[in-house]
Amino acid sequence: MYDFAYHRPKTLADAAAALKGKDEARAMSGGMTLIPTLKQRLAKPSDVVDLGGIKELAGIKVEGSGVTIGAMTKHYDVSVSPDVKKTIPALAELAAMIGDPAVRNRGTIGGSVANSDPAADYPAAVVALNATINTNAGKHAADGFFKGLFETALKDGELITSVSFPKPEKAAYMKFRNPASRYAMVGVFVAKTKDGVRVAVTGAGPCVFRVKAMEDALSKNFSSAAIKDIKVPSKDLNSDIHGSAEYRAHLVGVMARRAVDAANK
Amino acid sequence: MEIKGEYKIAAPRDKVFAALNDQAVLQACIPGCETLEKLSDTEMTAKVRLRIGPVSAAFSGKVTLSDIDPPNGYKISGEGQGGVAGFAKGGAVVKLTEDGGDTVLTYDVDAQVGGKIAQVGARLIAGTAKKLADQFFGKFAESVGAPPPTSAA
Amino acid sequence: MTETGIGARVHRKEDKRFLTGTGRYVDDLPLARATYAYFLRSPHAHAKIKKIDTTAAKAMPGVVEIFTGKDTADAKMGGLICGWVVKDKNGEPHKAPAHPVMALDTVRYVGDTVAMVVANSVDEAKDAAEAIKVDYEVKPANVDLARALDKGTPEVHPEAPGNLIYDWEIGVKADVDAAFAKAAHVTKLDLVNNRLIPNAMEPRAAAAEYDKGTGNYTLWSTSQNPHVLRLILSAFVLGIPEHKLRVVAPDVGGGFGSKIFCYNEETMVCWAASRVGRPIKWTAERAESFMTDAHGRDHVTHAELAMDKDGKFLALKVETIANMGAYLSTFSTAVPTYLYATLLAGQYTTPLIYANVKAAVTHTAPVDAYRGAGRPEATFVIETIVSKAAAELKMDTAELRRKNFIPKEAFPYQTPVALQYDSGNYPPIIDEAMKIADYKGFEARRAEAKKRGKLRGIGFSSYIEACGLAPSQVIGQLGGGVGQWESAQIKFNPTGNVQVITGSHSHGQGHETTFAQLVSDKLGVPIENIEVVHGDTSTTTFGMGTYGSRSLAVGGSAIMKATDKIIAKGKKVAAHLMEADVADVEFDNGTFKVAGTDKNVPLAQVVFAAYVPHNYPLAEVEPGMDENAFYDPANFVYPAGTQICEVEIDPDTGVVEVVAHTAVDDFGNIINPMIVEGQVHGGIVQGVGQALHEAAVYDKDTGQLLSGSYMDYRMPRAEDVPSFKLGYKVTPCPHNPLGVKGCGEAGAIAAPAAVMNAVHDALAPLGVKHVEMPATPLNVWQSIQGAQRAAAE
Amino acid sequence: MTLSVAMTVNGKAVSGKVEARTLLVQFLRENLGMTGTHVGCDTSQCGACVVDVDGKSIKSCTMLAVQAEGTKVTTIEGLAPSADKLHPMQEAFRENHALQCGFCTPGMVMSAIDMVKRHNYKLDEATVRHELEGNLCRCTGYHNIVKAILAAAPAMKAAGV
Repeated sequence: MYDFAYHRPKTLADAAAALKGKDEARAMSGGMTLIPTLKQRLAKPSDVVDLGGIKELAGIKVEGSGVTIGAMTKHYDVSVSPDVKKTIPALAELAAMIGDPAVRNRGTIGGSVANSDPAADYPAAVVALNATINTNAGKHAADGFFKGLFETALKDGELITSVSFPKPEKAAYMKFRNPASRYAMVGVFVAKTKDGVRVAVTGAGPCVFRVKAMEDALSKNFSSAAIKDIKVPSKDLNSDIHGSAEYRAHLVGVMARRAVDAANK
Repeated sequence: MEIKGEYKIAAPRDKVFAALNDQAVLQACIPGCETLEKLSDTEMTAKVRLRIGPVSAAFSGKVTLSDIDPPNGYKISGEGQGGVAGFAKGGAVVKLTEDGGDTVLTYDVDAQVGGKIAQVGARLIAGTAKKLADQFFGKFAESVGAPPPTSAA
Repeated sequence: MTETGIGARVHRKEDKRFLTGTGRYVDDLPLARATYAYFLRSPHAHAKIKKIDTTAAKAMPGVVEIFTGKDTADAKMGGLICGWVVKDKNGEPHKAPAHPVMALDTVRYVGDTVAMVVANSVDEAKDAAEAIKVDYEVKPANVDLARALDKGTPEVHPEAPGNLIYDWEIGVKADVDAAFAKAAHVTKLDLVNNRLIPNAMEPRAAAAEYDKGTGNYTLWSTSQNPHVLRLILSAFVLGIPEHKLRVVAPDVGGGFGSKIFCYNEETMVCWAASRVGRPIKWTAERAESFMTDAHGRDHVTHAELAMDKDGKFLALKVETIANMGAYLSTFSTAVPTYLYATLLAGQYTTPLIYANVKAAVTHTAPVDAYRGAGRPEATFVIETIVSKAAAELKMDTAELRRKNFIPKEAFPYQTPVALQYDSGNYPPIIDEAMKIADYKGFEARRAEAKKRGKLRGIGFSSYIEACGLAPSQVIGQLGGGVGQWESAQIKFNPTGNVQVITGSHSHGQGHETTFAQLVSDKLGVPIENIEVVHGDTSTTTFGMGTYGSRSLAVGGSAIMKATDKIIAKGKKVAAHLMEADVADVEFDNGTFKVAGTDKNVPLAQVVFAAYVPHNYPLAEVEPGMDENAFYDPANFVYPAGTQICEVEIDPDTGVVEVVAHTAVDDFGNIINPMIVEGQVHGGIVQGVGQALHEAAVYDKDTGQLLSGSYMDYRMPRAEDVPSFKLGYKVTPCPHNPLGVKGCGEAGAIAAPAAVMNAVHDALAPLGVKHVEMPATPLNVWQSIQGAQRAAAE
Repeated sequence: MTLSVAMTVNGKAVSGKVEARTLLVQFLRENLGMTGTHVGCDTSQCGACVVDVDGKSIKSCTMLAVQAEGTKVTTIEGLAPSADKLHPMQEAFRENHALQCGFCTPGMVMSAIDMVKRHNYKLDEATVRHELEGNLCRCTGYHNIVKAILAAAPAMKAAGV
């Protein structure tokens, strides 16, 4: 690892100030991606701004019918939160599937959403549940937030403060793990809300994406049978030694059907 | 891995071909290109800084134009050393065909990476290569096809 | 049997330090004024080094010294050696390309060493390594084993034209062909034995210190065989006289073969320590382990089995291409020949066997012995083809095996491939395994799984292993460069406690307990008063180390010999003390007795008398109680067993789940069942790993290692396996004093075929003919798709 | 960037100078000489480095030493209540032969203790196997590790730890 200047601001404003104007400064939330990257010397930040000291960023609140989860809330805390379990059990289940216990004790929702790793789990929930991403600069709707491989709508210096998830009628997440890394090779989050059904897929493409054909079919008939013949094209899907694009496309169908069945249980 | 793509550009073929050979255009379109210096009509040295999520690596290397067949196309190749990150090299065969007053650009990229990025980032290689190819050709198509060419470079 | 003697489940003496964080591995050693080494490695699979410029790097902060291949050449350092000469078909020794300690003008695999930076900290060494400018001329690489020997494939070494190291055979091809001509049925099989990366959890490490005053070197290394390492470094590589080099292998965190070999990093650390005048420490990062630890397996094989109309095996024919990687690692040449083809008889009476093995060099990491070393590859060929034959003949898979087993009365049994099995009784093993696995109930379980949408399959694997390589004379005739004996010393202290000094090395196998049990049992000394000492060339007698499941059969037998000498000497002393005739003195459970009387003297008193010889037969017996023994076995030992695996496959995703796994083994007599079971468990999981998960994947064009971290190399996890069901049958080894056989590799040898046979059984209803290892979800899904496409056509 | 860091490790106040980039595991091993915590990989997957920070198991190779400022850290060296008595989890590992080479063992034991507590001393085999997803062992085949953890859960409850 290259050395860097370390900052541990106590407020969001101080964090933003520490990042401002520094092209090679990095914000660190849980550090579960950043630290391994730095260990490999695959980045050389001038400054690392540790968001761990900002109290206002952690915590889970029930707001209206949904939940708002502070950006620095750990995956473990989401997975066991009675509020999350009661409001959106699928979200607690998703959090429990990330990494491993020690990773869940450090990794955060804000970090996961801001990073937009193509194989991260949270983006699927954010998109399927049509969550709102709250930042120090305003709000982002879920659609359009994830723009590509490690790319989001966040501007330089913009930090996620929390993510607000409306309560769905039914929802479930099914994850097919990359056999080695345990990241999502294909993860499908299905949510049925009063505004319709949303199906979000992670792991399969450059970033999370929705499957319109499935959403339409499920909006008419929320059962796995309704989507059994819908095939996701494999063009532009990820391919590596663990899964070809064709295999991933196939798994999207399998995981989507299983998610619908789980949501209906 | 191989990546193919196609863009329709609202500009005549000669103009598109000229832009493909315009160092300033290339510099503006190569993702993360910090410097591009001409050694000859077909050889340039380049410094490129790529930031893909948590990874940030500076590559230095060269860009070569070959199989030049005006105005039908050419091959643009690049190879760079990214220090501890490893190396990347790739080439794109670019073909231009006329479509009325417009030009259809097709590309066929072959890319290789090696060293640490290949060893620990295998899952991201294909996606990254595709993203960079899309960025380059997308930006190129946009800059050449963009109506008033006041700031084409 | 006493509570701590032979056969008892004694808790391990070594556990306390490991459980309290007080074990001492190489990286844990504090070394005053240490410097740190970092090795710059090639990012290319094949390139010419046009120039290396270290000028800027040498000026970096904290840099002590930088060495390149040129420095080692200037110092006339020898290359790394391959210690086993295999003669090819024509009697010619194998091609032996040079293996420089650091690359001279060519790099031959991703990870090949280009420069060594020594600095005051690891980070400074890495910073400097980044500043070394290497000008490479990248060349096409030879990566795909199946094509490695084809014309036009890029050549790895000029000394090995066409990339061929040897073309070796065993058996008479004409006889085998004649048998095939008469066969009623022939089963044919093409398979790949996938390349594995050993992944001991402790990465390799080395630290070295040079004492200018005495000229002595000390090398701490993660070695399975410190004496052999010292011998190689002294005689072939560094030229440091053996007595001036001390090699210490302290606590070592697993080896599985990968820590047998002499590697360049430990060589360089040792060599450079005297040049920089300070200790040097190096610990591999996991990424380096992936790139540079010797890999395992990697065969491409075609096999054919000829049978008569009743399913009796008539002949077996095997053609294998074995990957050596870019350089010949220490014992690489022996693995696909003497440790592979000689095992192709398996447990069967196949009268004629012919095997042809071609070893190829490629632009990949060196390949050498990995848990089982050749024997898993042989078992996989035999046990896969036997199961395939049973399916083709529509015969019960166990029945076909039973029909061809070597009968009990046939032992000692001479196979057609050189080995003579000393003992065994195979039918009761498979019977017991089938009972434990509830073979009878399988079809009901299959039907029940089907209701849940799962495909259930069952697979058998009846393996034989030859371990405890021996005897030295035979190994020498076969080209092995070292002896295959083991040493032991039993050293009593005056107060009656014992140090048992062994030339073998424990890196997880529990020698400190098992060997103490032997001595406690034999000499009646309480186990807590026995300390097993190993791993340090300056405190132990020359020994061969630990590999090939040899420690107990060979090392334990040496200990038995040494205890015999202690008892013999003790009898003389006791006879004197009891004023009796030596011939009348008996030894039992720690006490010397005069037969037929109640006269006795405890061993401790005899020992004390030996060190304080005030009343002692000094005229006939030397003082002291310290005996040395070397034991060279008469033959290999031949453990055998049957594993039965049950899998369930999700046809929608291709995921294979191991739902039950049974292993019944004949390891001869068992000293500590708890430790033996642990060895079997670990071995099975490595075998399951090979069958379902693990693969070292190189990009076939570029030679880049794509499975170079735990992000992509799929290690077995706890969730991947069930708890295992084990059983034993015992036929004691007739030629060693303990009647023991080896148990360390058995699990890994048998499991891959058991698992894959179960996978094939499960997928048979879908028309899938063959799935290549590892049967990953992708691989299984693609196989199902392929079968469905074929059915549709 | 050199920083001062202070924390409590195994009940003792410790402090030292570190670089910003110093990992917690490096601080433990190199500054404090507590080499019981091991490093088995560089991608945060093997779990050999797991320690407890403020009651949560974490991978000490994926946390900066400065991030542990003011925390209470427990490592494998801090578990045994006395020189001749082991923690019930350590004892169960010994009793059930749940270790061979011992390299993954410290992380395995730390994760196991955390697991037992999170599950309120009630575990079954499937849960244990699932919960071990962040710890790799190459020797034991996990069989005896699972057995040990299942045995340790009631023993830990009985011992009130």
